[in-house]
Amino acid sequence: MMIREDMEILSHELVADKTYKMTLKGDMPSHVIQPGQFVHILIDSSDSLRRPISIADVDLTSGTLTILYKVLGKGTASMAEKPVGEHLDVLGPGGNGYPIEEVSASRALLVGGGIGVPPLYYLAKQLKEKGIDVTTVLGFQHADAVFFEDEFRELGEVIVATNDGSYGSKGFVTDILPSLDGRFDTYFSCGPAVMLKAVSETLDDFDGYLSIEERLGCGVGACFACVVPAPEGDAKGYRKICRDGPVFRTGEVIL
Amino acid sequence: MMIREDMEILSHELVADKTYKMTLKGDMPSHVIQPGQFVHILIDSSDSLRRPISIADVDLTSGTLTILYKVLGKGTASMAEKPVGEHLDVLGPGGNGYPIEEVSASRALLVGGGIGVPPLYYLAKQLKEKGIDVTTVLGFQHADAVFFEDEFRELGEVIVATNDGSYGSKGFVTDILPSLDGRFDTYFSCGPAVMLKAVSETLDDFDGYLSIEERLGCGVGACFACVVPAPEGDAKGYRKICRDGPVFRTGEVIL
Amino acid sequence: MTAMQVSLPGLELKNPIMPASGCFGFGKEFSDFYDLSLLGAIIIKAATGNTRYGNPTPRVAETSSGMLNAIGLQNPGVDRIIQEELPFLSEFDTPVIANVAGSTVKEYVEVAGKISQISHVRALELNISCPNVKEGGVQFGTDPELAAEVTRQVKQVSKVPVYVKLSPNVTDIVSMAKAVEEAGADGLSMINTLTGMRLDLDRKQPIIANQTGGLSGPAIKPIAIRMIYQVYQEVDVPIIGMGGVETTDDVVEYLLAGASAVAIGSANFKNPFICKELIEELPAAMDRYGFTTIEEMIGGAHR
Amino acid sequence: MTAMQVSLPGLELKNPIMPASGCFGFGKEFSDFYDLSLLGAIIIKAATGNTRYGNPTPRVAETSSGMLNAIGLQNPGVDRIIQEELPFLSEFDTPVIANVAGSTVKEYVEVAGKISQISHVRALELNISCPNVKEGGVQFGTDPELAAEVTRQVKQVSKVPVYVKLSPNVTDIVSMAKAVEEAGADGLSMINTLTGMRLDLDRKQPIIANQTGGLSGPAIKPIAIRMIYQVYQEVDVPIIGMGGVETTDDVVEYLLAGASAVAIGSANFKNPFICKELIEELPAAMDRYGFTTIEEMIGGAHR
Ligand SMILES: Cc1cc2nc3c(=O)[nH]c(=O)nc-3n(C[C@H](O)[C@H](O)[C@H](O)COP(=O)(O)OP(=O)(O)OC[C@H]3O[C@@H](n4cnc5c(N)ncnc54)[C@H](O)[C@@H]3O)c2cc1C
Ligand SMILES: Cc1cc2nc3c(=O)[nH]c(=O)nc-3n(C[C@H](O)[C@H](O)[C@H](O)COP(=O)(O)OP(=O)(O)OC[C@H]3O[C@@H](n4cnc5c(N)ncnc54)[C@H](O)[C@@H]3O)c2cc1C
Ligand SMILES: Cc1cc2nc3c(=O)[nH]c(=O)nc-3n(C[C@H](O)[C@H](O)[C@H](O)COP(=O)(O)O)c2cc1C
Ligand SMILES: Cc1cc2nc3c(=O)[nH]c(=O)nc-3n(C[C@H](O)[C@H](O)[C@H](O)COP(=O)(O)O)c2cc1C
Ligand code: FES
Ligand code: FES
Repeated sequence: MMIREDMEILSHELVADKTYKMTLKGDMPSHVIQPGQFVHILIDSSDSLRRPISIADVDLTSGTLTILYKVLGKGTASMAEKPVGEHLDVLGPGGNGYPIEEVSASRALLVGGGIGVPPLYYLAKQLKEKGIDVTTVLGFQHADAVFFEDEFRELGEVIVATNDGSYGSKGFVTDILPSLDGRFDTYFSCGPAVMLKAVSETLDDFDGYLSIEERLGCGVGACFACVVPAPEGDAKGYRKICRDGPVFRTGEVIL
Repeated sequence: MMIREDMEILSHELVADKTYKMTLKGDMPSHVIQPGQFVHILIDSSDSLRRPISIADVDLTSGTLTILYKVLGKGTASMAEKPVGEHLDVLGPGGNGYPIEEVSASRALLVGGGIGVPPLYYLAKQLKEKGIDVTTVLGFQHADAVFFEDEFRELGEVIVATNDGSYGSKGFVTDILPSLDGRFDTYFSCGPAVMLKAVSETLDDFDGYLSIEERLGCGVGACFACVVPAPEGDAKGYRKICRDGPVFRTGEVIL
Repeated sequence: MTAMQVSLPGLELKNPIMPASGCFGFGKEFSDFYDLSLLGAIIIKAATGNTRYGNPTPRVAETSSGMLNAIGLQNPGVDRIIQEELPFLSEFDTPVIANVAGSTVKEYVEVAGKISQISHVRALELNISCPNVKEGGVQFGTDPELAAEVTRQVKQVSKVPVYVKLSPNVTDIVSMAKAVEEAGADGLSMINTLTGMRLDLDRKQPIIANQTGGLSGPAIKPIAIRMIYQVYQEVDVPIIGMGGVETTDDVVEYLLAGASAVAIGSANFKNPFICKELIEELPAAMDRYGFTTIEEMIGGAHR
Repeated sequence: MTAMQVSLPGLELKNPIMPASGCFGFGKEFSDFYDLSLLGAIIIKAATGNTRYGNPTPRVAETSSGMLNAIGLQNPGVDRIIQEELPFLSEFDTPVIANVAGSTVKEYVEVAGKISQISHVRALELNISCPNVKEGGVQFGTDPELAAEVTRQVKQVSKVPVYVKLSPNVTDIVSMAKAVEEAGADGLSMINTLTGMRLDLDRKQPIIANQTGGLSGPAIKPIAIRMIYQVYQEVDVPIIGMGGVETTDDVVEYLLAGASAVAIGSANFKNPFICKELIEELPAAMDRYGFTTIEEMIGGAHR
């Protein structure tokens, strides 16, 4: 069940180029069901829309959840200025995440691009806990944008690619994938639309899960702002990213 | 000359019912020419209009000016929440105040009502410095609303009236005025429109100065939001409160 | 009759607060947040004759004190709405107002005829003002004769009172209101969104895939208040007011301007509890401004 | 030709930024804040045939991300403007655009004939869109035929190019634009304010004494951008864009939508230095979005 609460900012730090990590304390963590779910944040009361940010980690003991976000526009720029101790109006947890309970594979590949990396972290931890082997491929634009490499490394092998080759191997995450052939049975991906499309095409022999972004309105399934078309023949014809997603099984929606 | 600057809030306290006193530090004080001038404050950057507040005192040594304001609507409510140390975007000093340099009288009567009292304080100090005798009549709605009585008392005699009689004498300032007959040669008044009208009618044997309020737009004389009609026969036909006023000689404008 | 009650054609409202069409789906999602029986009424998302998939995404963008949307009337069609969505709302003690849209008069009539037969649908809201679809919708809302025509024909088939939802994108709102009143409208609903646009400066293209979208939120409230104030003086049917309502002060302003009830749209996105909170806080606001009943407040600025 | 220059009929602008009519008086007050020669142009307050005292006060009210005004065209009349106000502006190296208003076509023609003869008045802005006066003003701006007629007659007497300022309070902005273009307008100026209202909840009356006022500020920007985008596709004359400009991003958005220059109105009240600051910051904004000249940006969203 989604709740709305004022969560306290417990920590807030720059972890890479324009990329911040924030931990928030409240009741919300106990409501999180799956990795890949998101929180919908009203950054300033004068904003008209909330901003969706993926849950990157959950700590039930301390009652905190972690998010990572990149400063892109007005809202995220304002969020970057919030001091520790202040409260944020958070609605969540929203959507359907990665259905780890269903995963029967024993070796998982995680493919994350840019600010799509965060939700894969909580996923990796959960997979690891289930005894599933995790290999992670992370793509960033350049060396300064890289974050969470070490965190993923504690959970399995990590390969990093940067577009300009300033860190790790040069190129896109899809350039790495062929070399991993035979090392996984299923995959999980999150990142920009072009990357998801390329990944799902490269890995079209596999079933996997993709987390998709779109501009949200309500974030709760009521406004139809966030629909993505389903393949021909689907009874409903569409899916809502905020409610049915943001995570979809490959083939469930048209990218 | 008017300037625009971010002034630091040095102190901020509740002095009466919904009435706050704030001191602001910056270059502004050195630009103040007359008591009765005002500052035009952008309380929040998302506001569309600034709020005009009279200068209640100036301290050139410490580079501070004092304002007093009453919480009425959105802007003043938000101002009340500003902590010491924060900065306010202030434009000023605006308008023409009380022309103390012109005053030849030796005994002045000051008549203030409610949140019209503040500018009279800096005026009283200036008059006193010029050796002019000051008697002050202050009107408030009720006992809780009274402020600055002691401050004025240091400068001369003070008589307080409250509408409900909960403090001082019961009634309006105009009820007091007859008893002061012969004790002043000129008067200065600031307060709600109805009070100013009543005061100027009661004292129609005297020349005096009235400070008038109206909703302002620009606050610098450019938009014509704040005009008040001048008497028949006046060449211009109107005065701008923000530039020609807020202080006018009796008879200069139609109340 | 309690202080909060309002009686309108077809609608006995326990309070004057209801969610606006398109901002509350068919209620299901919000029933997770609070009991929908608290609401004065529920205006459901637009129904058309057949399934519509709406516009491409992005469909929303934020603006100063407002937002743009171009959903494009996505809905499963009137038959499936009746079968799949409306039964859920019969569980609540709250009248449903069905928002009806179409590309042709025939489609409006078909949808109205079907949906007005459902027992808990107590009124129709004729959406002649949707700016986000290529055909139908807004042209009915900008031409008084077309607006009157669709109203007249829908009135003939509807089993329940018909409220016509006016578009603010017109030169003369009063003549639109009078035209539909004369054609038999039982009430008006005002306003729908204003057509707007925002550009993505990096892509140098409109943010909204449909290019234009409907502007809603506090930004448009002064326009809505003006239109309701003007129309209230010239028509005798009641008005459901909307546009940027976020606080009980906004509710009071709409009622004083001439609205008999108030719908809340985009504010549900900022705060999914908004309708419930406004209902709870309204008595205090009535008190603040010296009113003891809602009925007293309606049109209060005209006295 | 520098990167910031723009050439428009009658106007060689050193940059595309100018204050909007009615928000900058006749310049004098703002000359205390900065050198007016920095400005691309100056649009002065509306001139009418005779002295007008305007509407009763209050004349302004704040709204969410905007403000209402109902000044009512207060001005000393064209003759005194020419004698008392315009000489001051001849000191600056900045073209003046004179905003012309009237109650009758005859009055527009009289004012235009007189003021267009002043040497530093390089263009007229025909204000057929003022919503705040009982007669004249807005009805010329909502009827394409009246708009064309006043444009045609003013063109016959004006010594300088004529920009017609369009009202957004219309159903079809494109047909208004086309009508005045056909009647000889050299350019368009868009948009004037939207008619709005705010109520004082304590007094239960409109805050503005005139009841309605014109809504300006960031709230209306999406409407202005939409209208400019639509009109740019259908007319060949240049557009001066305005409505809620507060940042260089806003300036870029207007240019991309199709404006050739941008006027700043209400923002001068928030920050009297706004025009100067935007001029200084504009090169950085051009850089940010990959442009080297203003000319390149104009209509950039249509390519
Ligand atoms: C399910 C989901 C999970 C997300 N998780 C993360 C995350 O973990 N970390 C992170 O940095 N970002 C994440 N995003 C993207 C993030 O929501 C946007 O970057 C952010 O909303 C931009 O807001 P802004 O105010 O800075 O930009 P502005 O452009 O000022 O925003 C204006 C409006 O557009 C929306 N918007 C703009 N860009 C996007 C976008 N790419 N996706 C969705 N809405 C957008 C905003 O939400 C807002 O409503 C996620 C998006 C979705 C849909
Ligand atoms: C020259 C001058 C000097 C003033 N000096 C003082 C002072 O020293 N102390 C003090 O408490 N008040 C003073 N006022 C009144 C003060 O400006 C208003 O009370 C204040 O602006 C209300 O703002 P708000 O945001 O609380 O009200 P809101 O109603 O939310 O304000 C909305 C808009 O209306 C304007 N407004 C509302 N009420 C008034 C009013 N009575 N007069 C002018 N504008 C108004 C606001 O400035 C704002 O633009 C003065 C006014 C003027 C013109
Ligand atoms: C996302 C969204 C979808 C909407 N869909 C509809 C609709 O289907 N039918 C309709 O008549 N109005 C629709 N509207 C308009 C609203 O019902 C309402 O008239 C408008 O948004 C103004 O109210 P607000 O400012 O409170 O949002 C929609 C508005 C939004 C924001
Ligand atoms: C106080 C005020 C006075 C105005 N007076 C005039 C005027 O005399 N003539 C005119 O054509 N427009 C007038 N306008 C409209 C502005 O020129 C401009 O078109 C409008 O305000 C939108 O721009 P903005 O949002 O930047 O203010 C006035 C606007 C304001 C706020
Ligand atoms: S954002 Fe409203 S339905 Fe998904
Ligand atoms: S407030 Fe603009 S002229 Fe006085």
